[in-house]
Amino acid sequence: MVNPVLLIVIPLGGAFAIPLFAFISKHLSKYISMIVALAMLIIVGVLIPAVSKNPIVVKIGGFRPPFGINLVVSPFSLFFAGIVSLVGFLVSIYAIKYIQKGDIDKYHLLFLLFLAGSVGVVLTGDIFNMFVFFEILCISSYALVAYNRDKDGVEAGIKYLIQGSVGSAFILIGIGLIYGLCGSLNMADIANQIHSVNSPLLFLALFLFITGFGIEGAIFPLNAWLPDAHSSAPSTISAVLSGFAIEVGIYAVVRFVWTVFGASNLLHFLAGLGILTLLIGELSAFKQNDIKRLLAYSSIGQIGLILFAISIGTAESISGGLFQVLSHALSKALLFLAAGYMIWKVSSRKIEEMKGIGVRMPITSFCFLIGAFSLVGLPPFIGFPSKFIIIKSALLTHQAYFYFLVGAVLLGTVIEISYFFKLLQGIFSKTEETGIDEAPLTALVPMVILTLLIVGIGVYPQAINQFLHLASHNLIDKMGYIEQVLGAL
Amino acid sequence: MRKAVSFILVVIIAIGIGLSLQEVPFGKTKSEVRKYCLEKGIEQTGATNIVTSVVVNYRGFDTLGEVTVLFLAAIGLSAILYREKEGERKNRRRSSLILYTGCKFLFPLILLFGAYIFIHGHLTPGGGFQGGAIVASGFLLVILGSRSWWGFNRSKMKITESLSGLIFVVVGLLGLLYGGHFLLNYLPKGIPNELFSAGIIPIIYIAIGFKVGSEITGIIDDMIRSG
Amino acid sequence: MILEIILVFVMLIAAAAAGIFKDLLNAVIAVGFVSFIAAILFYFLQAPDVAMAEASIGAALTVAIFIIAIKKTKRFEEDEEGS
Amino acid sequence: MEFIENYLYYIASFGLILIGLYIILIKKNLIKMIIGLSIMDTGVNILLISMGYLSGGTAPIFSRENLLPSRMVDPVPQALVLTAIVIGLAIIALALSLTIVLYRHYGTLNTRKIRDLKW
Repeated sequence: MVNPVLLIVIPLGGAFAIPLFAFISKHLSKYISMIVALAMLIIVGVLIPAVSKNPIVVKIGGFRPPFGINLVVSPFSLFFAGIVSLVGFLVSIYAIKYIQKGDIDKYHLLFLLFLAGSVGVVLTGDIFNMFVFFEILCISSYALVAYNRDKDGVEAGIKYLIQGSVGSAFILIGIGLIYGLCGSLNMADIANQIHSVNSPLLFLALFLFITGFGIEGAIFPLNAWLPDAHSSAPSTISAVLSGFAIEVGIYAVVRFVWTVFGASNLLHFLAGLGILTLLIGELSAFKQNDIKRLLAYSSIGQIGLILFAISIGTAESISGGLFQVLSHALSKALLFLAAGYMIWKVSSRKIEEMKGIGVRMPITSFCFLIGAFSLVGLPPFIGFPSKFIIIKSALLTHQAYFYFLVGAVLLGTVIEISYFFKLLQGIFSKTEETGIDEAPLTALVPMVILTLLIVGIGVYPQAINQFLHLASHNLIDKMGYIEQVLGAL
Repeated sequence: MRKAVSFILVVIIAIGIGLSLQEVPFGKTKSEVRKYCLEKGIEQTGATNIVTSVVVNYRGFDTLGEVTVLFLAAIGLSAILYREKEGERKNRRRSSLILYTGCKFLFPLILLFGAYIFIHGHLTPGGGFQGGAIVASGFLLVILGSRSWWGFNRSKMKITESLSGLIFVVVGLLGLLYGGHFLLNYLPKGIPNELFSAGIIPIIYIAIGFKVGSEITGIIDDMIRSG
Repeated sequence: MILEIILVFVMLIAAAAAGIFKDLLNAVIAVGFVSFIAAILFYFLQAPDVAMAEASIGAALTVAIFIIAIKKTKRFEEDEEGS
Repeated sequence: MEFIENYLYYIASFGLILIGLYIILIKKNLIKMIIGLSIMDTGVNILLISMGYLSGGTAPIFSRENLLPSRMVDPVPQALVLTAIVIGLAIIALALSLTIVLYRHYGTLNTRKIRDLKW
């Protein structure tokens, strides 16, 4: 039996150790980050069977839950941790050759801490601890966005930083208010007491939490930073930012709305917000001629879809939303990784310059194609079952409001199809010979693995369906959560 | 226009907060956690400063994260300010003899004071963060007042940083090995109010003191060097 | 009590002044002053640990890094045109 | 008078938070915005500490005999604020370093003048 706390401690320890290894060789650090991410993936794999039976509550320091900090490893959080470590591992393989400029040991260190922060946010069961890990996630992404130190990157980094830190200050105010009202920081304990507290302050606190985490989760009015940050970061970082960082933000919002506050009357509002985010993202993506900005806006659209799916609020729609999280993480990571080497070879981010690259870099472009098809939701790729479940579950609610929103989802999909088609047409058009060749092996391996996963799960979605059902029931079952944490005396 | 909108927004938020804050009366904390920590604190952790026992033991995981945040900021800052050609230093005015002598005299005292603060973290107010910050301010004084350019070795500083971070992690992991809980206080608690008491708390706080001191010094040094 | 009222009042004025000053160096000193008074308030609120941290980190080191950054960039805020 | 006694620290903390927020929203100079962030952080810290205050309480340190646990202020918010102060320092340091690099690139700190850096 592995202790889940290792999932957080191993990357932290690896990050602390990297400066020591850097005295031997700076190039050692890239293998360390790969090995650490692999170790995390293995731990998640070992934990899955145990957690499927019964969620694990880890008491840090041996103090019982409301008094000490505890981690709650439920299927819902383990699902996110799995995505983080899977995408993190593949991206760290890709980064071996891709990151060449600057202090590479510092890049890998920041990357490991980024992973640690994401896993910490999803596993913790304590609101202040979540804030701390959220800060680790945010601060490492501010630094990583500006890693190239070029004009765009630094500008995007500081923009992101200022908006993000106002959000963190909001979260901290919310934590203060909650502590004043309930006298506790433990999520389960707060959830237990929150119904006895009836105060406008509670609403204010929830508003502050949604704003604060929504900035990282790129919910509509709060996503001004995202296109700049995702497009100017190094492609590996765009892949992880789009792949799981915004999903972790959504996780935090969902955790607060569902588990801590139990604010089910807010769900219609969140669903509407999700659809608004979806339409804004897809419409903005349609106008772009910068490949990474296009992908970044498309991430906003997908996040809107995920938020919508989870906010419908039935068990099936939540598992559809989680499926969409997985599908978005895999497809968007693949797209950004493939785009990374395309941009590298063409040395431009403009779509017009990408003409004919499909012939020069066949494997990369093929992977890009699969990623795009999957994102749009074509069978037999992973995007199809996820979108299908979402739409089916929305229609099953038999509410006119959701019918209307499903129409908006379909409209968004049509826009998505049209701009990806435009992009792919450019990539696969024929042009004259240029000196462009295929990406190196370290880049191809993660891309091919992602492609295989996309096709594999797309053909056989039952493989993860059961786990998703567990996860979604776990999210809905608030009383069960409280019992697991507080009952574990 | 923008000013007016922002002003109105801020005023609305202020009124909303003012109306709703009546729910939490000032000076009447009612937390269960508070009661538990204060009543069981000495018995469970052995530290007479309950804030320290909360920081290092009850909420030690937060502290691990917090140390990481500072580490992260130091690393991120040096990655951002990194320049291909290292350390071209401008001609800087040499400090006067009086300043130099004063710094030379004060520096060890400040270091001693900082060390006192973090070694006695579990007994008196203060601890790793405060002590580390005081140590860093001592180094700041040296940077400002020294006649020759930075008199300290950066790579030793990096080793200190990494090792103290690893000590924190390893102490926590030993708890996992020993009693099944990460950051378990597995060492004997000793008699409260004595220097050698409180189990792992002084060890972790000393490690934090070293780490915070070297990190903040590193941050200041990187910023000054960045040209 | 009266001392606390005066301190809070001065602190809020200092914070507003930090926003108004055109000379960034003055503004930073005002921020340091805010932190320093906050440290005194923490002491009144029976939080000596936090008071020490705020005094050494907020009032001293933050101001130091602000001043270094101002030295590396620009000391005066430019006049705002339009709004 | 009683009103002031009850609300003094809330006024202080929310005053600082709102002043900080206002500076961030209004000012176009980057260092000014970071100053606003720092003021906001201080305000949040005062809020957290005042949430755990007990009228007439003592500091949560058993430095003398005959100190009663029931008459001590809450140690938990103090621990949180220690964390928050250090995190604030980290964010400000990172923000200032980004500002320095930005100034190298653009030669100005005015967000209006920096191309499409608008919020």
